[in-house]
Parts: sequence; structure tokens; C-alpha cells
Amino acid sequence: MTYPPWLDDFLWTYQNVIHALGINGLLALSMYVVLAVGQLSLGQAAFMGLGAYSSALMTLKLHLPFFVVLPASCVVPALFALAIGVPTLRLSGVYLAIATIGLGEVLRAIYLNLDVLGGALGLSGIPQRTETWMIYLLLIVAIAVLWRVGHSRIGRAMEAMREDPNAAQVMGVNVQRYRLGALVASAVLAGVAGALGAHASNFIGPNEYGFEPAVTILSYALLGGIGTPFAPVLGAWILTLLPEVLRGFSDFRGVFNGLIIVLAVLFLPNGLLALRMKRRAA
Amino acid sequence: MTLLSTAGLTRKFAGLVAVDGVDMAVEVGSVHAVIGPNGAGKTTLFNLISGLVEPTSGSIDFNGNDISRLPVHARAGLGMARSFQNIRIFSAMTVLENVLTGLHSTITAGVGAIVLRLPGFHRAEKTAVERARMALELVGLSSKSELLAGALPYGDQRRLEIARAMAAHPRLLLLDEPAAGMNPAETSSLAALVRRIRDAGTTVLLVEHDMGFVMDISDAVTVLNFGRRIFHGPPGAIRQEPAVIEAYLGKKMAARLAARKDGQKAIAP
Amino acid sequence: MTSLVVEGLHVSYGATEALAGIDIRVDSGKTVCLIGANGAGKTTTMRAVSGLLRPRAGTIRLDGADIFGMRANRVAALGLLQVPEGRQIFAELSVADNLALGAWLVRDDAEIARRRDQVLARFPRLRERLNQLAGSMSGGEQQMLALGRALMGAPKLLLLDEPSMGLAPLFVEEIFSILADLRREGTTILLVEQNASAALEIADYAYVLETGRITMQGPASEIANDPAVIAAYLGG
Amino acid sequence: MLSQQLVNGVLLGATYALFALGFTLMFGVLRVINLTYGFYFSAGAFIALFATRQWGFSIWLALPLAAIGSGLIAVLLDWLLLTRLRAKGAPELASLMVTLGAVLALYSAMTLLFGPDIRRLPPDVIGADALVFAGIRVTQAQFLVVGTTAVLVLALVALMRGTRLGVGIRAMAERPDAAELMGIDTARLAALVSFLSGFLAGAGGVLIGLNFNAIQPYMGEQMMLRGFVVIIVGGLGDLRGALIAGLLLGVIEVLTAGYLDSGLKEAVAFAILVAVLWTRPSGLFGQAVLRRA
Amino acid sequence: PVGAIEILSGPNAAYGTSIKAGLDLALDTINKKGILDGQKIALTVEDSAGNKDQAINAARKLVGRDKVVAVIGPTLSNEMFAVGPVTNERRIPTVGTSTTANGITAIGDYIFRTSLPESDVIPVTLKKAQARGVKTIALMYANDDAFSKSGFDVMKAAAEKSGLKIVAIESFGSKDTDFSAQLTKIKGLKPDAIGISALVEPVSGVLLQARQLGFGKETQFIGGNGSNSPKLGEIAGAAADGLIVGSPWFIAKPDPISEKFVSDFQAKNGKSPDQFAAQAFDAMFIVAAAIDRAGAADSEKVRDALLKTNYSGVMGPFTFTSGRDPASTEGVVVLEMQGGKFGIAK
Ligand SMILES: Nc1ncnc2c1ncn2[C@@H]1O[C@H](COP(=O)(O)OP(=O)(O)OP(=O)(O)O)[C@@H](O)[C@H]1O
Ligand SMILES: Nc1ncnc2c1ncn2[C@@H]1O[C@H](COP(=O)(O)OP(=O)(O)OP(=O)(O)O)[C@@H](O)[C@H]1O
Ligand SMILES: [Mg+2]
Ligand SMILES: [Mg+2]
Repeated sequence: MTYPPWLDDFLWTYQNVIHALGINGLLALSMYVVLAVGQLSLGQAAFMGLGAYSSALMTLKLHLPFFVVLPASCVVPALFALAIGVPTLRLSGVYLAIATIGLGEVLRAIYLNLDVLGGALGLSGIPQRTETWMIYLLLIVAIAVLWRVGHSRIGRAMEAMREDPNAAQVMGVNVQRYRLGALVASAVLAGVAGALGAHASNFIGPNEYGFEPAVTILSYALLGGIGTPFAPVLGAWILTLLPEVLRGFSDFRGVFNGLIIVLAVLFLPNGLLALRMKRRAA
Repeated sequence: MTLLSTAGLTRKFAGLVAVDGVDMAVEVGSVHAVIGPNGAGKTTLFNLISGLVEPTSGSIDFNGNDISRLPVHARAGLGMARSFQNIRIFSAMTVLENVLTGLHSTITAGVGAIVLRLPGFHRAEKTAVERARMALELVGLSSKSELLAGALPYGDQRRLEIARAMAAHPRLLLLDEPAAGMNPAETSSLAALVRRIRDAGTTVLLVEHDMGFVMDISDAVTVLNFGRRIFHGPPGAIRQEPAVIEAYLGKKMAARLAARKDGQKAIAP
Repeated sequence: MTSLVVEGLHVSYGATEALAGIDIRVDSGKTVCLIGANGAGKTTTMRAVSGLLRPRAGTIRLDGADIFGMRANRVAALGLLQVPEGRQIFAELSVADNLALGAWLVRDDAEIARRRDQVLARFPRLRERLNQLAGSMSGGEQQMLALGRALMGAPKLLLLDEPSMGLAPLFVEEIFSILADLRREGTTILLVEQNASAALEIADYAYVLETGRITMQGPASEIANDPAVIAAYLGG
Repeated sequence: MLSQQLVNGVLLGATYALFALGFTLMFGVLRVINLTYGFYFSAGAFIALFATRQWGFSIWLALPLAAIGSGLIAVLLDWLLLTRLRAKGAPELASLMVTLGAVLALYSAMTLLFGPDIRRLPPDVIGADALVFAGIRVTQAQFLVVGTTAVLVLALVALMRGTRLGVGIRAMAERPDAAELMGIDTARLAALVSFLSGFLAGAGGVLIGLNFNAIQPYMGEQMMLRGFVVIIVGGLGDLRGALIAGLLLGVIEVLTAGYLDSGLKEAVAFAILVAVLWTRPSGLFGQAVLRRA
Repeated sequence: PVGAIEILSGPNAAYGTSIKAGLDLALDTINKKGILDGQKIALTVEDSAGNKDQAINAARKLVGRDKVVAVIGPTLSNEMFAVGPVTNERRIPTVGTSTTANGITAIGDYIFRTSLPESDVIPVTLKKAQARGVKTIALMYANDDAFSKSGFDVMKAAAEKSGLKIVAIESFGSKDTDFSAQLTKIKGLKPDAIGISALVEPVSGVLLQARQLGFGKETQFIGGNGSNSPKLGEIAGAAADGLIVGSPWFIAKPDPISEKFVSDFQAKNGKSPDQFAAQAFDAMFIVAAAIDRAGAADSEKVRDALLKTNYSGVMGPFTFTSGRDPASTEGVVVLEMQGGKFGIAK
């Protein structure tokens, strides 16, 4: 493809930002899926890490082509979600959040201690295989699927169990299964996002998937809102762009960034896009 | 024919026996009332039947299956629905959506059909919406179907609970104090509704303290006291039953029940 | 001795107007009853008076003092206590703690103990369950607790939102005899009840509320015999 | 060596517990995931740093000053950030988000003001020598941490369980509206809890800063992960739970590092804590929230 | 124009801030007389906040929008692994001043560094320790950052090579404040020396706690590159006394260029420079000189000029190897902490 030089330059300069917007959008959706069933997970970063590491290894060690690696990248996180999902289904709210953080930290320790995974040095030299269109195609598909699921009995069941799981069960909602399903779906989304991220930037390290990124991913969904799948994506975009837009403030960047978030939440506590879906088709 | 029966059903809470060896049989097509003093174990009995509380011992048979260990949602799948004494509607959802949630197990579209918007999906949703609207119509909430449920006044929230539970035409409908918070006029229209539900083929098991209401609509009455069954029989018989008068009705109420003309609120002292 | 005067009270929830300017007087020592269908605005009236809701316009005076827009805790400190609709007991606290909270504004320990004994004598079930978590009590038991909790504060003016709801017939009798006692002791009462005939029997005066407006008022005995009221609210 | 390691574990655990006390009070009682807590911790340490370095105060004066200062900061921030949300009846997680933004701004501002470097309290504010009992070494700062933690736990338990005030606080946490109806001034009570929690954080910041000789704007942030784990495993709002979970975490970390592999200390500690949650889904002392049908 | 990417905000801002101060000081001097016939260098310093994505964004902005001819930084080795391929792709010479991990310059032909890799420094330090009679050693390192981990790898290899007996290897997190378990364990093994590879904060913590746990003068503490900072003395005080560390530079270096640097730095910033500032100071000069020699602000020419660097600065004489690492290890001296300050170890 040929672009005029100014566009080419622009795209090159902002390539990483453009990638990050899409990838973080996917992460925000992965958080959304969990929040939508009334659970609070801080394991999204860990799922992303599993996707990133497993896909990077497939590329670096097995030399698999990317069209195999990308779909395969969600396998490990999904299996992991299943494995932890079954026992942690008993937990809810902050208790689940802590359990998932704990598991994330355990994974981090594994990355740090296993030599194949590069330890603290991480994995570098990952070839750039991610194309912008892949990210955005997946993002659009994910939004569309979640939108449609939201407008169905599943969406209603999810909202109902978010408010009152016991009452939802009495309505015939298999709460356990939905919770598990949501966790696995979120792991798939996060895993794919991790693989895309790993193949967009040459390098991954264990600290990219710890506690702080987990909180950041949560904040995408909280800032945007969880009424519709667009809301968390919007939240992700704003939180990704803010630090870049504020570069000009140099030393005061962090202060402004924080203040903007504070004001946004104070004025729109239900998220920037607080609209809720009408959960009724036609 | 019995639809639901319990045998030796018992539930203890830290030293307190809330339900104590209750044997009960609910006939298909009947309206069966459970009454008893506050704290007698009526709601706990409902919780046991719907699965929100596990029995300490005893068994529950529903339509020929032992359901005592079945998960809550599976019981709903078998055709059981209930309302709650302490209202538990989904207050952030609209009235219509609340009722649609009650229809959850009757909508069969799977994830594939939902995502691909296959015809089956549209059909299922359409029927569900129709049924939901019908249920709302019956309880008189049609005009409020798009309001957020949390904004409804108390009495309407109760009606919504009932609509949500009956929308799926369950085999068995459990109503926990459906008339609480309704005035006598509203109560009698509720009685008419319950009769209609029964006539449409749903068996109704209900708890209620409004004795006029109970006498009006029930085919059989079970009285609990301290978790134990102290009476079972036709409603007309309770006003003569000394144990029931002593524990629950009081002499005045018993006299009033004996003297009442039908349809009159019987509760005033 | 306490009186309540409400004039021109308007309350809206967003765009919907729940109360369209109502006037209510509760004279000192009297029991006044408010009846109306579901959604008429009875609870809204109660919440606006006790300070849980901020009305849009109107005046609310307690013993002549303006309490419009005052926060609920300050209204309570003036002796106006409310038994809220739906019980609103503190589910995660014990029965004993719930009762203690009812006497939050009372400083004198002996006085608290005396009132507690009174309440427990009225509701022996509560005495049996002092250490049980309130949320695990049955619906009727919670209703008793809600009323007991309000009595702990020795209100001068008591707002009751459907106090007999969910109570067994024997207890309904008990509740109404308590209200009669309170009236005799001089407590001013504003009562909302679906069990209107019983309420009208003990009340001095009554208002009928329909979709946010007072449509009828008069001495309770007159209202009780009004054919329209009988048809609509008493089940005749 | 085992005995020294056990003591090490208890000492480390005491710092976790000390950090967690105010946090569990705020989180468990006010039901707000308030991330500014870590900032109060840092703020306390910096106030003490200034009091001792610039004004030459003794630690016995600097400590209460820092605690009160942090308490006041907590009240101010609570008022600025959370009262509005509470009044609007905003969802619980909105408070998490608003405090997330706030800490970002606050830490950045603090770094701008004081610089990012690690500092320490003047070495002479407290004796540096370790006390030796039967070969086990404990420093005076460590004694201070353990002693303070013990005293605070006792005092707080007494306050929350035994007094009207404690009952009022718990009532407010559950149903602010009904609490107002009882005559409880919920705004004032919330401010009081904020103050207490900030007070505890500030004191913790000073003592832990003293103990580890490391005061730095982000020191609170770095305790947050452990703090979360401790209060949740202990059971939200449960002070005994926070103490026990803190000690447990400290001892497990130290024993793993001492006898297994120091690289695995977090992994083992977290795995065990997750296992605790599996067996007790509401934490060691937490009770499931009651909601009857 | 020249760009720099450093950590200026967030928990690791201490390093970036120090580097930026070094760069700014150098720039003052350079721009006083200018390069390429009196032109001034415009230095744009971007913040990475220690975050990979932000570091990449910063690099892309510097290269794509600001059209810089060279990039200095980023601060952490981890960041360089992400940023290096980006700048390398656009053939922009990138000079790390603090990235000591292995494999940095292997990222690509345009990646340089002026910091001596640990592998050049640590053997010198260990030799000194052996001369003092050290035979057994325990190693401690922060296992969660690339700098410390790769320093440890080098230390371990060097110790094995020089015949020291490694009695224990213990790790910790770079944000940890408690090291008592590891130290207690090591104490039981009674090694002659303890080698620590970590940033200065945890090293200070280790030393302070070691003293509390009763380690005395008989144990020789050996630091890696991270320990080489005046902050060690400020934080750990007397507890750090006796620690030795190899360094291409130290604050009391008896050399006129260095002394002037130290006093200028103190005058401008009100505090003493650390090695990060010193390395950055030199790197700025090296880059400026390369641009000057290249004769034009052209990144290809600048790269070639960089390779031919022959410069004498604060750190001493400096040239690049063909692998774009510093060539000379001559300047390495072993320092010892005494009374909170580094001096030449005797
Ligand atoms: N989870 C629990 N823990 C302890 N006690 C409980 C629990 N659930 C119910 N109880 C007790 O069991 C008894 C029966 O309660 P239940 O709610 O079944 O009564 P009920 O018959 O429905 O009364 P009401 O008419 O007042 O609603 C009550 O005394 C109640 O306090
Ligand atoms: N939170 C709310 N948001 C929006 N509308 C509300 C809200 N609460 C009440 N309303 C509306 O205000 C009107 C009056 O409600 P209110 O609860 O006062 O009725 P009520 O007379 O107490 O009824 P009930 O007898 O059922 O308790 C109703 O139309 C109701 O829908
Ligand atoms: Mg009940
Ligand atoms: Mg009402």
C-alpha cells in the first residue's frame, strides 16, 4: 500500500497509539464481560499475559505462522480460566478480585523464575506480525457479538444476576454457568489482546501483566461504564490517549491526568456512557 | 394427584428449628395456603422448596422427582416459580425486562442463534415479549412496562413480582405474601387473578396473613407454628380449630371469620 | 406535644411529579391517617416530611419551626421518628444493636434500659432473639423490630408507613393497640395503612391521597363511612 | 535460625497488619474501595520527615502530628471526592475510580513537590541497636511497630464492638438512609471514620518508614497490593482478621524465602491465601452478607 | 534536534530525573558555543513513566514528529528492548546511558550505549574482594527487573570463573523493603562476602537490615552497578560502610573534568550527581560531538560518526567497540563506602 508521505509519517508516529487503542479496547471488553455478570476480576492482566507469553513462544520457538498463533493464543488463557473458574465460582466481589490477583501474582512468579520465559529480561525479538486491521476487525467483531448477546435473554440474565444472583437463579438462570462462561470469554478476549500486543511491540516482560495493569484494565470499564459494550471501549480510549495528549504538560502530566479522571467520575459516576441497553429485541 | 409433597422436611438454623418435620401435599390445580404466626417457618418452607435453603433432613418431591438436592435454577426449569416476601425485583431493569427475565428458561435460542440473529432467535424473543406483556396486563402494569422497576411504588413492585413469577405459566407458583401492601380493593382483584391463574392450570402455593384473602381463594390450608404443622384441611375448618385460634387467629378474628360475608376484608380488629 | 403542618408540598422524581402540592395538618396529640392506592404518593409524603427526600417546594413546620429541606438526622433530633416502608432494619446487626440504634439520640442509659424493657415486653419474640442478626429474622419479626426500634427513641411525632404489613392477625391487633396506647400517652401520629378500616378506627382525622393530590379529608369516622372511600379502599 | 525466621515473619506481618488496620476500617465499614489510603500512608511519613528533619521534633511528637495530619487530609479528600458520590447514590465502583484518579494526581503532585528520591528519618530519632534475646535480634523500631499494632487492634476492636459509636458506624455503612432516620449524623460519622482511618495510615507510614528506613512518595502505593490481600483474607472490616491475615502473610513469606526459595515467596504466599479464600469465601472472619428471601 | 526518553513520573522517576539533570547540564555547556557552526541543540525529553507503551509512543513521536536525529535513553533495559526495534527500524541512532543488561546493543545496528555493561565491571570488583581474602560468597538480587537480573547473571558467572564458592543465591522484589528472611538464611551460612545486584533503594534496605541482623565488618558487601550512587550513603548511612563497588566514575574522582561536573551539577541542582547523571552528561557530549563531526543533522551520518567517537569526559576516555558498547574498561576503579561517601578502595 502506498500512502502520501505525510500520512505515512503520521501513521508511523502514532502506530503504537493506534494499536494500543484497539488492544486496550479489547481488554476493556474482557473486563466488561466479567463486570456484566456482577463479578469483579483483577485477573484480566494475567489472562493477557498468558496470551502474550504463549503466543510469543509459539512464534519464537515453534515458528508457527501468525494465523495459527493468534487463534491459538486464547487456548491457554481459556483453559486457565476454566481451571480457576470452577473453584473460584464460590467467590464474589472483592473476594474474587483478590483471588484473581493472587493467581496473577503466582503467574508473575512463574514468568520470573522460568528461564524459557526469559525471567525479568522478558522475551525480546518477537517479530512484528500484528497488523492494524487485525486489531480493529477483532474489536468490531467483539463489540458486535457482545452487543447481540446483550440484547437477548443472556444479556437480561446477566444484568439480573448482577443485581441479585439469588433471585436470578429462581428465574431459572444458571448463575454458576454464566459466571464461568463470562470468565472464559473474558480470558479469550484478554488472551487475544495479549497476543496482538506481544506481536506489535517486539518485547514482553513479566511486569506488564501484574497488579497495576490489572487495575488499569478495570479502570477502562469503570470510567466508560458498563451499560453497553461501547462504553468500556470509550473508557479505554480516553485513558490510553490522555497521557499522550498531556505530553505537553511534562512534569504536571500525572497531576492533570488524575484530575481529569476525578472530575469525569464526579460528574458522571455511572461512566461516561451511562446509557443502558434496552434488553429486548425488536 | 399431588404435584408437590414434602416428607419430614426439616431445617435448623444454629439451634433454632425453623421448619420441623413438615409433611405436606399440594394437589394439582389447587390453591393451597400456608399460614401461621410470624416466624413460624413459612418463608423458610418456600426457600426449601425453591432451593434457596438446603434441608437439614427430609425430602421434597415435585411432579414425581425428588428435587431436594437440585440446584435452584434447575427447579425453575422444571416449572417452579416464586415471588419474594421482601421484594426482590431487578430495580435497575425495566418492568418488562423483569418479566422477560422470569421467562428465561422458556426461551430456547442458543448463543449461536443469538449472535447470528437466526430466525429462531427472533421468534423466541417475540413470543417471550408477548407473554410478558400478557402477564403485565393481568396484574395491571401494562402502562408502566418501560419504567425502571425501582421507581415503582411498593404495591406495584409486588404486582411485578407476581407477574414475573407467573409469566412462564409454571406448574407450581409460590407466592409469599402477595397481598402485603395492597388495600382491600386491590386485594380482591388479586384474589381474582390468583383464581384465573389456577384456572389456567397453574397450581398455587401461597403464604398470606390476610385471612379474608386466604379464606376466599384457597382450596386447602396448612397451618405452621414453630416450624411444625398444626393443622391441615379445608379453609372453612380453621376457624373452629382451637390450636389455630390460639396460636394465630385470635378469638376476635375467628369470630369475624365466622361471621364474614364474602369479599370483605376480614382483618380489622 | 408536637404538631406538624405541611403546606403546598411538591415532590418530583426527575420529570415525574409525585406530589402536586398537598396540605396536611397533624395537630398535637392527634392521630392522622393517610390512605390511598398504590403509587398515590403516601411514602413520598412520609419521606419528604422526615427529610429523606428534598421536596421541590412547599413548607413543612414542626411545632411552628421550619424543617423544610432539613436533613433527616436533624429532624429526628427534634423528635420526629419514622418507621419506614419495607422495614429497613439493619440486617447485619443484631436485634439488640438495632434497638440500641433506635435510642441513638437518647443519652441517659437508665432511660434507654427502661424503654428497652418496655419494647421487649411488647414484643417477646424480640427478647428471645436479641443476639440474632436482624436480617435472618422472618418478615413479621423484622416488622416488629422496625416498630420497636422507633419506640426506643420515644418519638414526639411518629410517622408510620404500613406498620401492620406482613404481620399475623394476632400481631395486627397488637400493633393497633400499641398505637392506641401511644395516642393515649400523647404521641402525635401520622399513619399510612392499607388496612384502612382498622386505621380509620383509631385515627382522629384522615386524608385521602390520589396521584399526588389530596382528594378528600375529614374526621376519620366520616371518611370511614363515605361510600366512595368504602368502595375504593375499604373493600365493601 | 527457625526462631529468628519466625520472629522475622511476625515483624514483617505486623507491618502488613499495621498498614491494613485503617484500610479495613475504611473499606469494610464505609464500603468504599478507597485507593487514596496509600496516599495517607505516604503523607504521614512525609509529615514526620519534615517534623523531624526541618523542625527537629522528636519522634514522639512527630508521630502523633503525622497521624493527625494524615487524618485531616483523609477527611478533606473524603469530603472532596466521596461525599458527592455518596449523596448521588453512585455505584460502589465509582469510588474506586475516583480515588484511582485522585491518587494518580496526588502521587504526581507529591513527587513534584518532594522529588522521587527515597529518604529516611534522621537515624537518631530512635535507637538503631538491635536488642538480642537468646540470639534473636529485634530492633527498637520493630518493637514499636509490633507494640503499636497490638495496642491499636485492641483499641479499635473495643471501639467498634463495644461502643455505641461502633454500632452507629456499622449501621451507617449498611443503610445510610435508615441511619439518618435514627438521628445519626451520617456525614459527621463518615468524616470520623475517614479521620480514624487516615490517622491510622499516617501512624503506619511513620512507623513503617522508620522500620524500613525508606520514605518515598510511592511507599503507600507499594503497600496496597499486600494491604488488599490482608484485609480481604481477614474479612472486610474485621480488625482481628486483618491482624491475623497480616501475620499469616508475613510468616508465610519469610518461611518460604528462608526454607524454600526466595524467588517463590510471593507465589507461595498468594497461593496459600487464595486457598484460604476457597475454604472461607468471605475471608477468615467475614460473614456473608445476609439477604433473606 | 535530539530526543531523550526517560522516566520522569511514577515510582521509578528518580532515575529518569537524575539522567535528565545530567543531560540538561551538558546541554547548557554545549549550547553556549553551539555545534555545526553555532547552532543549538534542541533536546526534547519525553516521559515514559516506566511504561512500555508510553516509551514506544514517546520514541515514535520523537522520530516521526519531532524528526530527531538521535535518541538518548530510555532509562530501563526493559524499555530499551521495546524502544530499540522502533528507532532501529527508522535508522535513528539510539544511545542508552543506563541500560546495562545483556543483549541491548544486539537489538540492532543503531543501538549504542555508553554505560559499561556489568560484565566489564564486576570481575574487577570481585578481584578486589578476593585480594581481601574473600573465598565464599552469597549472592542476592532483585529478580523482577532486567537490570538487576542481568547484573546478577554476570556476577554469578564472574564468581564461578574466579573460583569463588557460591554458598547461596537469594532473590527479592525490587520494591521489597524486607529482606530479613534471606539475610537470616545467609547469616547461617557464614559467607565471606555478599554480592548484591539491585537498584540502590533495595541495596540500601539490604544493608540496613543486615546490620540490624548482626552482620559485622567481617562480611564483605559487594555491590553491582546499582549500588554506585551517592544515595546509598544518604539512605543507608553507616550501614553501607565497607561495601565495595566497581565504577567507571565516582563522585570524588580526582580529575578536573569530573570535579567541574560535580560542582556545576551541585550548583545547578542543589544535590550531588550520581553515576546516572554522569553517564548522561557524557552521552550528551558524545552525541553532540557526533552530530558536529557528521557535519549535518543526518541520522546515518551521525551513526557513523558515533562509531568513531573518541571522547574524554567525566567518566574518562571513551570509544565504542564495533558492537556499539563502550570499548574501554580502563577507567574502572573499585570504590569503597566510608562514612557515607565513596572513596577509592584500598
Ligand atoms: N438464616 C437464618 N438464621 C437464623 N435464623 C433464621 C434464619 N432464617 C430464618 N430464621 C428464623 O427461622 C424462623 C422462621 O422464619 P421464616 O422466615 O420462615 O418465618 P415466616 O413464617 O415466614 O414468618 P413471617 O410471617 O413473619 O414472614 C424465624 O424465627 C427466623 O428468625
Ligand atoms: N425513586 C423513584 N423514582 C421515580 N419515581 C418514583 C420513585 N419513587 C416513587 N416514585 C413514583 O412516585 C409515585 C408515588 O410513589 P410512592 O412510593 O410515594 O407511593 P405510595 O403511595 O407509597 O404507594 P404504595 O402504597 O405502593 O406504597 C409513584 O408513581 C412512583 O412511581
Ligand atoms: Mg415469611
Ligand atoms: Mg408506599
